[in-house]
Amino acid sequence: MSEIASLRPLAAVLVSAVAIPLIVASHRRPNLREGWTMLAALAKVAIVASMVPGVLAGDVYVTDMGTFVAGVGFVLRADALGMLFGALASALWVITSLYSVGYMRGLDEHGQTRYFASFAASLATAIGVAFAANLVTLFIFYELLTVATYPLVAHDETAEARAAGRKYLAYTFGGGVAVLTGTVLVFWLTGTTAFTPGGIVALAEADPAIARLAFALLAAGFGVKAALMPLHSWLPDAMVAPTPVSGLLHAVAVVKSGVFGIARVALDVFGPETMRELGVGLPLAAVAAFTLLTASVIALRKDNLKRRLAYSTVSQLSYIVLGLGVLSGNAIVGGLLHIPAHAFMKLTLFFCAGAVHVETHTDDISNMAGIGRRMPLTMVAFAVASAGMAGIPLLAGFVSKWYILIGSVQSGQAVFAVALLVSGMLNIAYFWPVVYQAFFESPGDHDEKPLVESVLGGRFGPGGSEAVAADGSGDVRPDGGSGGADPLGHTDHAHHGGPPPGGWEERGWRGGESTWFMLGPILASASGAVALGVAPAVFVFLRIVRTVAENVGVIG
Amino acid sequence: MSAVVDVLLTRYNYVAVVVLVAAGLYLVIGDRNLVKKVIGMNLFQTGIFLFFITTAVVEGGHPPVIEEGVETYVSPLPHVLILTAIVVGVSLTAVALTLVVRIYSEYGTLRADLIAEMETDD
Amino acid sequence: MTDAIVLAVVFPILAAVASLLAGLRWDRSGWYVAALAAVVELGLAVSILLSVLQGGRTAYELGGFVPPAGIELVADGLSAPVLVLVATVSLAVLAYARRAGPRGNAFYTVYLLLVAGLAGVILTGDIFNMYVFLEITGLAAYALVASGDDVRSAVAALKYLLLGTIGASLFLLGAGYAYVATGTLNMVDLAARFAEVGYTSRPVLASFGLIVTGLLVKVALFPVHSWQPDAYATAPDSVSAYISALVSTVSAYVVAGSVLAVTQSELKRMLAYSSVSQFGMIVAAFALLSPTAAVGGVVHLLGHAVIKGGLFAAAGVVARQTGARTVEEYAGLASRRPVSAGLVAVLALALVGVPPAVGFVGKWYIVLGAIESGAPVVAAVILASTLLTLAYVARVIERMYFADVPAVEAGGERAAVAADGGESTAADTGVGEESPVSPAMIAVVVLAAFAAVALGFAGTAIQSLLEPTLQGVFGT
Amino acid sequence: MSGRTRRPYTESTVIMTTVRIIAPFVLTYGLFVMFHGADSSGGGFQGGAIVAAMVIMVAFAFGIEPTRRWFRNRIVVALATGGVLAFAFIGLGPLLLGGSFLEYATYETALGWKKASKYGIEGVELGIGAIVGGVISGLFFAIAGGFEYTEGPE
Repeated sequence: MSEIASLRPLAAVLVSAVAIPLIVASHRRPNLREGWTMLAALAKVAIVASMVPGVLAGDVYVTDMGTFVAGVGFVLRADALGMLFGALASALWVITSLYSVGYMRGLDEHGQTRYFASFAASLATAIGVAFAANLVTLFIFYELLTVATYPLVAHDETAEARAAGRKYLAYTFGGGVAVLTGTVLVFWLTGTTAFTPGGIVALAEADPAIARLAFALLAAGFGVKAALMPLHSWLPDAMVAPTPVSGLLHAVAVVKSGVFGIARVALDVFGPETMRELGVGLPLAAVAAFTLLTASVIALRKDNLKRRLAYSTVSQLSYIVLGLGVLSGNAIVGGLLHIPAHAFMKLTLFFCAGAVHVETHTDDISNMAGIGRRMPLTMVAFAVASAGMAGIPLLAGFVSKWYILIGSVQSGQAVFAVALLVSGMLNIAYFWPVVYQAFFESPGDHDEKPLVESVLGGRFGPGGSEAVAADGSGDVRPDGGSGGADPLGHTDHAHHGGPPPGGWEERGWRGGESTWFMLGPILASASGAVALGVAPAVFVFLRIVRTVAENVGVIG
Repeated sequence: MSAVVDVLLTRYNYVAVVVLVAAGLYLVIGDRNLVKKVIGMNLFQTGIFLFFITTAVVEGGHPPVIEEGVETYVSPLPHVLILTAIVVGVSLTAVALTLVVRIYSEYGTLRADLIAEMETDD
Repeated sequence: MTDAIVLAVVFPILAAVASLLAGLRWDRSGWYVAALAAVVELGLAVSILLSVLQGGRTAYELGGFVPPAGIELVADGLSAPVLVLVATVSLAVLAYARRAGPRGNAFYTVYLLLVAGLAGVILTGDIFNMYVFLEITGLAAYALVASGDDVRSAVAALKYLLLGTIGASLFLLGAGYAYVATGTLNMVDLAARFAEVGYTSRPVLASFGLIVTGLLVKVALFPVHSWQPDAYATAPDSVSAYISALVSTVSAYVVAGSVLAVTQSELKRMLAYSSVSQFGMIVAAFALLSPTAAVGGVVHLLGHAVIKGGLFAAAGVVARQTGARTVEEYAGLASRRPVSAGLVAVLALALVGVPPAVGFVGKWYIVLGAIESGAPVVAAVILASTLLTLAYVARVIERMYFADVPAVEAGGERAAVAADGGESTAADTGVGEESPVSPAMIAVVVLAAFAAVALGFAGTAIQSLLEPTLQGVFGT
Repeated sequence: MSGRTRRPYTESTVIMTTVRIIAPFVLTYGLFVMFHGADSSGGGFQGGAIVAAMVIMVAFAFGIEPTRRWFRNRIVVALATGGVLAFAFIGLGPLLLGGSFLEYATYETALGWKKASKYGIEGVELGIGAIVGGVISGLFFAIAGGFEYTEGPE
């Protein structure tokens, strides 16, 4: 457990911050601008990856920049827990940047420079949140993350987007104020806010009433971004943002920073023993259980695909909080492992939703009957990811849910295990109709089976499918490059969505459905989800989670 | 009842201070005419000056100019302070009157409420 | 060198007279005299700060009289940084006023008198002397506010004058009672004598009450704050930038102002009400009587001066560039004027208290001090004020970045030049037809934005500077 | 100012003659008060006020415009700035000679002038007298000048 003073944590944070002026400077040449984003993303992954072996071996990289406020230093520390979130965010940023290029150019959105610059800024602050060494530095990056992501939420500049932006600001800054109060209380109680694995010792002796108040404030403050039930309603409204934003930020970076905050508070500020003494673990787990059940029920009734995914995120995040709240070794491991697991799966789902929106402008599930014909690869990835969400074995979701289940049973709180299983069933209930409709129904009448009707492997030559799209696109080039041919005439008016008059026209299985900019990331994240499920040990995430658990002294 | 009479008899000067200050404040706040407000401000300041001067009184004291054969002097400090305060008072009144003249030349009235209405109109 | 303390007060007066004399011969020389004087003043202020850093509290007796009798000028950990702030901001505003501000020599004479008055109030150790300098500052401020060319600034100046004089006279009466109770006017001596006389004796209580009410009126606390927003909003841009940053720095305001700020449509008036709220926090910080809260108060005092001065200057720049004065007219500003919009956004976020800008540091200390001295209500109010400030700041940022550009656009441009052209006197045409905004003005705003963030990291430096003074005050 | 010629301003002869007689006496009395600040009652401010009163009296008697032509703006500014400069330099003098600001005794010790503090104070009083006299009359002319019969502001 040796501390290595190195500039790498700071470099990891600053690399995308440095990219911002370059992105803004090259706003006239989109390709160069996207080049800067990709370069920054790859550089960030390289820096973070270079620290992973060291962290696994037990040492910690520290960049100390002197005292920021009396008694509190502005310190960045890449320890195991920080590495878990940092590695995840930087890795997925590479995939999301690729996807954003496809998405932005597919819809030729306005204000793309502002979009990419804010994206780089929000990643810089997300890594800052990951590597913060004390509550004050964490709070600084937590607030900057809100500021950096606000332009992304209000990107569409429509009245609805502005309202969502205002709501987002109000909720997250409100959470920020709660976190600040909690931090001040902790600083007042113990004289320090530095993260010490297993909790700050002085907190145990501190006066329990104020310690409970501090925990409640911190949990509520971070809970806003972790979308715990009473404070969650900003997340579905933030779906008005472009889909890559919903994907990376509202499934990975922003919401995970909230959950990560709760993990820091639970493991490194209060520590499991003090939480057990103060008896704050149970209410936290109770709120999480309530959230994951009610969010799944609400998700059932949502017709807009992205809103349904948003409520699914709200419920899945509570899996993690539940894992942390149950306070037993395996449950904590499960909760922490669910962070990467959920990230990969939810990212795939959002990417699929985005691809469907870009290609066919359909957002509502009721219009998506038989879309499997039009976008087979996307919908297969969607099916795989949603199976993982439900916790079907051999997929990422199952591994982390399994740990949480064992943990809650071992610690004698079986009621949470039941809640998890019920939520798993609800997951199936709201994902399966989407998948079934896509493949086993056709737009006209719902009993005709497109899968049976259109032969696997597609047909050859223009005359192949009799339902050639009547709207003049004519030459469906077999090489799959949809290129410039813009079948639906992208007029940017409201979501009329739905299949074209002649039903979904047939696109081959070899990616004819969308540009590879989008299909690549979808398949990459889907295969990531599968790989995490099939061989969790191979991936570095499980080992990081185990080191975290050992540091905290919960297991082994 | 005797306490009030006794205060009136022995400490009439402090009573005068209170009366002046109260009158001054009332004029500044109560009156609508701008010039009357400036007069009120002056009254208020004079009341305070009077307070300073009365505190400087020494029984049988001689005016604070050194002369042979005189021991007890009235304490000179409040007098000096009030000299400066009077200068400040005069300059404030001068600036206030200049502003009043300028406002009058623009709005044609000295009534503060009418001016407020006119201000909100244009 | 201790003479610097006296020179810091006397020199601006001399410069004011020099600018008046220069006015007789060259009619537009005022600005150069003022700029020179401000640079020298800054030099003096920095030398005083250095001498305080080495020698700790340095006192200077006027006329060689021993302190309790004579008037004493004192420079210590608290007054030296504030003096440096006064000098830097007056230099910055001069750069800003190079094109935006009024021209005549009389304006610069009054401006220098204001600097002299502020230096005097900061440095004086004698309570009556404080009254005199307070009045000098007041008088100069009334004249500056009245220098706006439309008559509404004259009405605002009169309202400001009446209330300011009442406040100062109450302060004088309080000083009188203090003198009666203890027989001395020197502040340090007063503190000791108050202890002897006993804090519960009637005149001492009366003096404390009167002094506090007098300063609160001058500070325009919530119940009596009507003069301040009018004075800010109607005064010409450079003057309001100066006043908001400086005169209010010397006195402080109450939190409820931010509620009023939200209802305002005109930007400068909104910023004025936000000053009412930000200074309320500083009053609360000092009222807590805990050393950490006092440090927080000073840090927030310095931080707010930089941020609010920068915001007013930026509002002035935007007004001259696009004629936009109300929040609605700021729609789509980011696409028209990206640089100014960016600056306004950075300064506004610093005002809300987003870390690591200086707004946050001050708040951190104040909240910590409030909790330490067991005043949860104050802590809650200060934390809530972050959200209140956010309410009116988010509105501006949203209008700038996410509202669509209004159709009539070109008209706004020319109107801006015409409206502001009128403000500067006829002699301006000699300058030739550059853009209405000089690079110096943008430089001032950029400097303010940079300082707002850089100061954030100077929190501990300010605290170490204040340590000796607080030791003396709180005896902790 | 409005350039049209107006018939010369004439006050009743009684006032004009009495003012012509007592004006010089008021001026000397003012100066007397101004000079006696140090060790006898008197002082710069009161003296200056009396001198300004004399100027205003003359203005009432002989008309504001003629008096303005005699007591032109240049004199007012010269009086005010001269007074401040006198005050400042008398005060700064001891600073150069090693004493502190306004410490007249150093003149005596350093330069050997007898009764330096008395003369120092009186010098300052004269400066103040000049300032007050100049400013008050200047103010009177400024207020009176701008708004005689003309409608608009200056």
